[in-house]
Amino acid sequence: MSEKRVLTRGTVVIDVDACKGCDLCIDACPPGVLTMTSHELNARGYAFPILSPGCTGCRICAQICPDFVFQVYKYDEPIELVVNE
Amino acid sequence: MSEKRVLTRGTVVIDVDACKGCDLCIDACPPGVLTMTSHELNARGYAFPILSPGCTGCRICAQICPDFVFQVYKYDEPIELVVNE
Amino acid sequence: MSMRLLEGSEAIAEAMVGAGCRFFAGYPMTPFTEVLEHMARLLPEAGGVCMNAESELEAIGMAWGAAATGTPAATGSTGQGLSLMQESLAEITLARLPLVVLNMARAQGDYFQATRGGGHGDYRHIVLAPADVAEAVGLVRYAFELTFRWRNPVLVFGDYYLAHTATSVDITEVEAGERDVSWALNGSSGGTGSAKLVSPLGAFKRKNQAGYNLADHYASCAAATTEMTAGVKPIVEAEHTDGAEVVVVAFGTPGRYVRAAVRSLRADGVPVGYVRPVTLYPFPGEAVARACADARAVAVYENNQGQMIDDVRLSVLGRAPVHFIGGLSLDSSGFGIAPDLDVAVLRARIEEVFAR
Amino acid sequence: MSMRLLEGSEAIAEAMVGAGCRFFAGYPMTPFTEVLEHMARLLPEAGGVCMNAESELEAIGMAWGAAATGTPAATGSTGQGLSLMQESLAEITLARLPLVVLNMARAQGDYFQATRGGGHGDYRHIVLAPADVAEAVGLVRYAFELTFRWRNPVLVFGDYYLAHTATSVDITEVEAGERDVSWALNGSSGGTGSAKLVSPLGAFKRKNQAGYNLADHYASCAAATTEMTAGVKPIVEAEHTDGAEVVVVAFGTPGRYVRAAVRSLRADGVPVGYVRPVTLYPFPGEAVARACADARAVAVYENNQGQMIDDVRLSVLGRAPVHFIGGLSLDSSGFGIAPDLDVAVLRARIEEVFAR
Amino acid sequence: MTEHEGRNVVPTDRPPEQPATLVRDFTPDLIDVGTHHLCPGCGEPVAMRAALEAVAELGVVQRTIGVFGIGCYTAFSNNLDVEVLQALHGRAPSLATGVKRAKPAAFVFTVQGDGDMVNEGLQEVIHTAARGENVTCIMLNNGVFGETGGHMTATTVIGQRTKNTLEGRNAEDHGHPILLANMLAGIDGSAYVARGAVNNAHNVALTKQMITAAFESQIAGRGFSFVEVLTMCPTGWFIDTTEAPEYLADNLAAVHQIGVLKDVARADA
Amino acid sequence: MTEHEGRNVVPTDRPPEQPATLVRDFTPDLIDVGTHHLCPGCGEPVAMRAALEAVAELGVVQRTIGVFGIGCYTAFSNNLDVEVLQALHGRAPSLATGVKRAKPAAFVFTVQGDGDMVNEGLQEVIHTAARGENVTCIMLNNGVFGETGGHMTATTVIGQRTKNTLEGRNAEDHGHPILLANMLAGIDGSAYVARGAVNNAHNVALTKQMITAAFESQIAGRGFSFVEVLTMCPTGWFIDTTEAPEYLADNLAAVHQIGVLKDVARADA
Amino acid sequence: MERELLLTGIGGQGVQLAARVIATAAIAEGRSVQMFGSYGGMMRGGNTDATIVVSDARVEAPPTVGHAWSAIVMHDQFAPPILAKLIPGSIVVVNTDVCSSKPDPARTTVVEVAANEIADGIGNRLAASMVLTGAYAAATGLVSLDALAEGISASLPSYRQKTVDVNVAALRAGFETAPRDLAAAWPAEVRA
Amino acid sequence: MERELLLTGIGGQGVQLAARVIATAAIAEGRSVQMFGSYGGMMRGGNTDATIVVSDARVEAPPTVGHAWSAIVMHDQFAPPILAKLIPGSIVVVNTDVCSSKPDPARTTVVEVAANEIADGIGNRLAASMVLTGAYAAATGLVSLDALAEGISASLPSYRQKTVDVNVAALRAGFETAPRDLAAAWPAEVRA
Ligand SMILES: Cc1ncc(C[n+]2csc(CCOP(=O)(O)OP(=O)(O)O)c2C)c(N)n1
Ligand SMILES: Cc1ncc(C[n+]2csc(CCOP(=O)(O)OP(=O)(O)O)c2C)c(N)n1
Ligand code: SF4
Ligand code: SF4
Ligand code: SF4
Ligand code: SF4
Ligand code: SF4
Ligand code: SF4
Ligand SMILES: [Mg+2]
Ligand SMILES: [Mg+2]
Repeated sequence: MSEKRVLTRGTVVIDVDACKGCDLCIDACPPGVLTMTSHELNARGYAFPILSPGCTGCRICAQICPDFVFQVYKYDEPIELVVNE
Repeated sequence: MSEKRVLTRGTVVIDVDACKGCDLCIDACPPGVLTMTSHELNARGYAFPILSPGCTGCRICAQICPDFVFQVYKYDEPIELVVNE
Repeated sequence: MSMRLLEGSEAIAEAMVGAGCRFFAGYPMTPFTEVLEHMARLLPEAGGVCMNAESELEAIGMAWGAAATGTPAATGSTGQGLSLMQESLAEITLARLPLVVLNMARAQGDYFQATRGGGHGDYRHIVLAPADVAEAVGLVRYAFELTFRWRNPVLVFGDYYLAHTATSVDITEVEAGERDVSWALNGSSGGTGSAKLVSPLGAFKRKNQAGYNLADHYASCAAATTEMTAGVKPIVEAEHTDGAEVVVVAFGTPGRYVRAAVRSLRADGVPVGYVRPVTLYPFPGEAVARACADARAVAVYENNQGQMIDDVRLSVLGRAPVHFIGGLSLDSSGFGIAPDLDVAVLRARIEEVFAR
Repeated sequence: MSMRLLEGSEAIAEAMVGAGCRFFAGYPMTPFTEVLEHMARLLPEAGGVCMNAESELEAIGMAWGAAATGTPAATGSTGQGLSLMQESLAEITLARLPLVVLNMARAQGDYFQATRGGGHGDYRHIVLAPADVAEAVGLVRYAFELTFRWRNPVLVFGDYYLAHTATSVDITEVEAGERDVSWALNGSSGGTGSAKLVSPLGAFKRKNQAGYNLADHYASCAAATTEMTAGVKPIVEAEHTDGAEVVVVAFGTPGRYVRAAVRSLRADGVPVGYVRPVTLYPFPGEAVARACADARAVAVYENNQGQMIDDVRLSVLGRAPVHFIGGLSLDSSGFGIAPDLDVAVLRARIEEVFAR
Repeated sequence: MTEHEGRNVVPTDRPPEQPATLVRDFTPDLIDVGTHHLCPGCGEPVAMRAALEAVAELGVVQRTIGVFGIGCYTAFSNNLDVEVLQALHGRAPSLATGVKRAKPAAFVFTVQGDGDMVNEGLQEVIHTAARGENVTCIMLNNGVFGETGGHMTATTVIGQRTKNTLEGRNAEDHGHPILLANMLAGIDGSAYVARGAVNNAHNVALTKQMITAAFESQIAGRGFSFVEVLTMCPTGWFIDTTEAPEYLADNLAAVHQIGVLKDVARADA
Repeated sequence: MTEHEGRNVVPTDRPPEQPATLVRDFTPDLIDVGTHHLCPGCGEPVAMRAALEAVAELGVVQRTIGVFGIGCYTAFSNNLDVEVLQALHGRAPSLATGVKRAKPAAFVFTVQGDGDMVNEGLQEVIHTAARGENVTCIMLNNGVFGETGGHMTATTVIGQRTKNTLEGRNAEDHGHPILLANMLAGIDGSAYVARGAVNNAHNVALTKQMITAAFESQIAGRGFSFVEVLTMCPTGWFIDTTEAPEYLADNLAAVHQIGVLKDVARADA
Repeated sequence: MERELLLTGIGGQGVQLAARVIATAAIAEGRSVQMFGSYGGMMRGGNTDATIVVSDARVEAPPTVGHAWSAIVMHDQFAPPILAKLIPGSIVVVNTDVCSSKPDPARTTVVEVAANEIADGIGNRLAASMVLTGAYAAATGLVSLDALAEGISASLPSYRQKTVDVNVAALRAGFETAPRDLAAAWPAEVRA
Repeated sequence: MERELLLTGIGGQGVQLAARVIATAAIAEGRSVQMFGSYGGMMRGGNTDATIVVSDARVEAPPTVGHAWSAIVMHDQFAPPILAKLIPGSIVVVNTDVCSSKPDPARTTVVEVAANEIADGIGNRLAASMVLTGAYAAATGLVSLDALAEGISASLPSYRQKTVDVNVAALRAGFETAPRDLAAAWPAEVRA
């Protein structure tokens, strides 16, 4: 397992329980930093997205999500986040 | 009053009582040989066309008449008819 | 009071505009066309809008839209055109909108359609059936009052005679009562967190609850219908019913022929009475029953195969036999001239009832 | 006999095709959609045509066209869609065409529309109301027989339960009787001097007489309706009516709940009976009256605000009070699940009638 | 020669005495009625005749079913010697669809007016066209509801006189006309679309050719075919019968232009 | 960072702790309901949001009346913070006409589906356009009746999967699609006509521009405006949610092409 | 009290105009009026009838009546059913130029007017109906000559206003030819 | 004689499939059957119920019944109204892996089956409903195991035929776990 530092310009807040697990955000996210949970389900019984470091704050997930799940933030200064791979 | 001889190639049979006096045939007849009665009315109360010599048998009156009033004949040989003017 | 000679169609149009109607939509069909033409002339002068809708479906839709804004609105047609409007007429009722609807009918075959509602589901329209032009003027005004009071469509059931008979009538404008239109749309409640909704599926926004609850909404509409049915005063015209051995029931224009026949029989000493429901819904069942209280037989004349007779039987409930003396009567044009509408013919039919 | 587990919608479709139906047109609306889907699957295999019409107006028009060729045809919808079809339904009757029409209704609010005809004018449809899938299969077959016999549309009045209940049924094809289609169009009578006409305005060409004579035509249609009304055998199901102090009347699926409640009360010794009209038009008035002959009170359950109760009152004609124990009952979806349809609820309501 | 109102005129109450040949029997043989009730100068009977002549000439008389809408032309539905199915106002294309699907061997055409087809029944004709239904629809377009007294329809051209627009239709108040033939030509599913007129003998002949071509298209199974025919309605236009042909040319035909708009048979060739 | 299913992920249950700015409040503020009932991956909510954002941004919230048809989108008619008039299936344009004529100051738009507008209500929208009615109609086009289970509509493109056409629509059996926007663009009376889609973020943004332009056209009183929005319906297309955006592009948008079809404001300029 | 007047003629004779003029005049004199016209199809020369009821109170008679107090017969063709409705003591004005059938003199007072001839004299055959109307007014007093004269302009559409004068002249001519108050419509107490 | 069976669970558990398999099997054994399923909206995890009535004659019970002889409970959430309908002498099969609520043992014989666990063992959690169905058949004899096994393929749409084997295996496993004829559905004279 190695550590990686990822430059991250933005982040999202996810209303997990509103998600219906359609995966549209996953495919749409340009840096591919959204992935679906594989076991965990929300209150409605759906998998939902989780965010890895590297979000650019591009808003595309918020634009495409049919369930209005996302709020998008831009960090005032880009930050670096550490991941174990 | 003078006599005139008019070359006449065709003639029409008019179902006078079917006529509704619309005058369409009058305007349409190329040689202008159809005219409306001015006093006489048919059984329905309409003026109707009368034929002066000079019909060419062109069928236009039959084509335009909304009341299917005309039958058109062509003389096998053109004839001359006499009119007093 | 200023009397003018107006054909029924014109008088009805004048009465509508006088009652505050400011939106009308219709599609031509004899004898409704005549009303439409007068509305097209009158409404723009009165600051209203008359739409020559492209079909009856569109006419009722336009009227629905205008009604939703609280604008006093009306539409109508001739029976057949109303058939096309039934889906909307049913649902406008569920949307709880005021709307006056004219049926300038051909004969009287649309009684069931009018009083039972030809559409789907449980709804009722108030139905008013004038017998002459002057009464039509009064009832049209009353229709606007009722429709706003109950937020329920009101149908005025006319016919060819009504449209085409010219009469000296007074169509002076009357003061309309206060009309509560707080429910109506104009856009202004948007963004307040409680924007209005006018819908046949629900009466208010269910914030944060997805979708409609039809069970609740239909139950509340049903309650409103019940209240309305109980609240609208039934109206009849009755004459010579005291001690009448036979009472004849008729509505609309035929009522006038029946009345004339009854008068003529009474003049000859025949103990016959006459009652004419003016409100067809709510049906004046008690008044009809009262009028028939002394009768050993009841006769119903309708210019159809027998429709109102159900309501008469439901009123009399077996206390006297109810005979049908009507029947469809039309001239060959089908527009609504009824050869049977003849005082002598009616006298004879009534006499037959006595003979039974 | 071969039993299959079929949902009502599928069984009805199979029964139609088995009865010879070769043309169907419809527009989706729950729970009619289900029937349409099955017809779309079955008809092509049977050499017939199923049209996914672009709207209900077009569906009824297509069915009209096919019916005019003598092809056994059907269409339908759910109440609301039938509202849109009312103009055509009225006039198809005047054109004297056979046509089977399904109303896969939501609840029972369309009783008036079905039995009085929601359209204009004087016309009637034969109305059959099955209470379960097996009965539906039988009545659908019977509907085709009746519609050709009387050249009059026949309406089959179903509901959500009927569409969605799966049952073991036998849908073996039955031999249809001879059907006279000499009136039907196929083009071949053209140029003979007496080409056929199928029209709501007249039944035959009036050679050399311009235009239609509506008075004559409507009179002959009215005569046909009268004959049909007298000729169609009214059908009821009745149980425990002998000596019953209270008789409960219900139609369609609710009839089965009422029957269960009545049986359960009888098991407890309560003298209650049950009668279910199967033909809603002609209404089995005499049979209902007979079933109620001993009753000191009659109760009517309908899943609506009270419509068939008029016909029950017209049958009983005051000989016993007629109480309404129904009411609109729907779940929030509005599709037709009725919370009140519960044997315990119905038992309690019937017991209340005894207590009055 | 004979005398008539003091003038010397040709007798027209009997066939000529001199040797002569009947040009053609102009009594339309599939129209039963001698005297119909349409107004003087109406264009609709002329169009009806053209359609029925085409039926006769194409030899489909014994498999023809005509489906009629509701308008003044309805007067003919009762008086033709071909089978007729009378539809309601606006609904003929759906009935025609039902007929054709149930009896594919039948030759099926509708006769409708502009009020019937472009007002009440616009949706039905468009859907029928898009479905590529193998029927022919004929629209008699006079820009008015003739039957109810001459009101504006959805095809009334800007400037046209109607009962609602005695000063002429204007777009501001009354909206714009729909050019149905053009719309239908733009739809996949239509095979032949044309617009004719009956305001003069030349156009009558042209219209008959169009109707014939549309019918042939159906016979060849190419899909939906459509002929619009501009017809005079002096009554609804509130003008003299003699002015009507020119009024048609100057107003209706200036917008609803005469011609063949689509012919897939030719496009293929 | 936080742990999730054994992975190191960014916490998304709360606003970031580091200094950051909300890009925009993406909770559509005129949509009341948090959790609607439409299917996973449905495109309709995305289109709804675009329309309501446009209403808010144009400052017409307090004079807006939205008129809704019947389809899956009807779920929203009950949950918006603008006034709503719920119409029947197909009838919204006529209701919108009545509203606009009665209250000319109101800002009026309809929301309808392809089933609602091109099947049941085709006639109404065409007449409304021809009338030049100063309202905006928005059509959510997924080529199916989503609500009733995914059947073919009059816009379903050749080859498209629907419940009736699991092998794909074919013209022979099922007729041809109607390209409504193109048809409306061809009508005098329409001022602005465009077709967008919501299958990717770019198209979502484009669609919102189109809706904004249509609304501006109404505000300027130019007449009828129309925006068609192609939306995903994975349920009715019987495909996975993730396949739907591309399916839309390859099928629906290949026929119903995205773009501005008419803009009289630009034509004038 | 109600007074019925039936008019009959054939299309184009001006029956409906005459009815309208009489109705308008009666209203101007404070009467209640009801008028129902019917046309037998749209062919020229077809039946055209009108029923007028004038009353000093609200009119109660139906649109078409079973019996009538008076009639104006402009043409024979459709007259018989009209004449059959006349009550004893009734009065009828007949256009002798086109009518030959005579009503029963025992029940009905007949006023004969050569209306076409008189109208021709005035220069417009189409004004014959006004001649008969004038004669009717003279003989019955149902409405006054002045009220009728006023009523003409109100009853004609704008594009026919140029015919007002000739119509008024015809009215007066008709009034002059007929005997005064042959059958008085109103008893003294309800005179206008 | 009629035997009622109520099934309850949440969306996705296979309640409707189980109902269909049982109904199909009963028909194959010559019974009359009626089955009505209801779904509580279209959300995942929503209510899903089914009512089956099996009879040796034509079924007369309404689509939903007021009392029932048996039940299969796949999930607790919507079980209470179902359990309340059980008559004395009834029998209920419960998925103990997700259900805790216990029916009244005085009225009802309870068969507890760890259906999820057993299904997991077979390799498909989604087959749990078949495990319960097998157990129900064992305990009641309403339908035979063989008829059920046959019914599975007939009840699955074509695109799900590949799951036939695992479902049949689950059915047999359930049948094995439960006691035989705990409450016999049919008296001897109506046995299939
Ligand atoms: C549903 C319905 N609405 C209205 C009418 C009344 N109506 C009869 S004919 C007609 C107009 C016909 O117009 P068009 O089709 O253009 O024929 P035209 O009379 O001009 O020949 C109308 C509106 C009707 N018959 N049915
Ligand atoms: C008159 C009528 N017919 C049928 C229906 C049933 N129905 C409800 S929604 C719908 C289809 C809606 O399709 P569309 O407008 O494309 O919306 P979508 O569901 O695809 O969003 C239908 C046919 C109805 N509500 N009313
Ligand atoms: S804002 Fe852009 S980068 Fe960030 S999660 Fe959303 S789509 Fe991905
Ligand atoms: S697009 Fe929205 S609903 Fe779909 S998976 Fe992503 S967050 Fe969930
Ligand atoms: S045939 Fe030709 S020339 Fe002869 S009358 Fe007719 S139009 Fe005139
Ligand atoms: S065109 Fe025909 S109807 Fe018209 S005037 Fe000539 S003959 Fe008579
Ligand atoms: S009104 Fe017009 S269309 Fe109708 S018959 Fe008269 S002229 Fe012809
Ligand atoms: S059926 Fe289609 S349109 Fe309807 S909610 Fe589901 S995905 Fe959306
Ligand atoms: Mg026209
Ligand atoms: Mg759709």
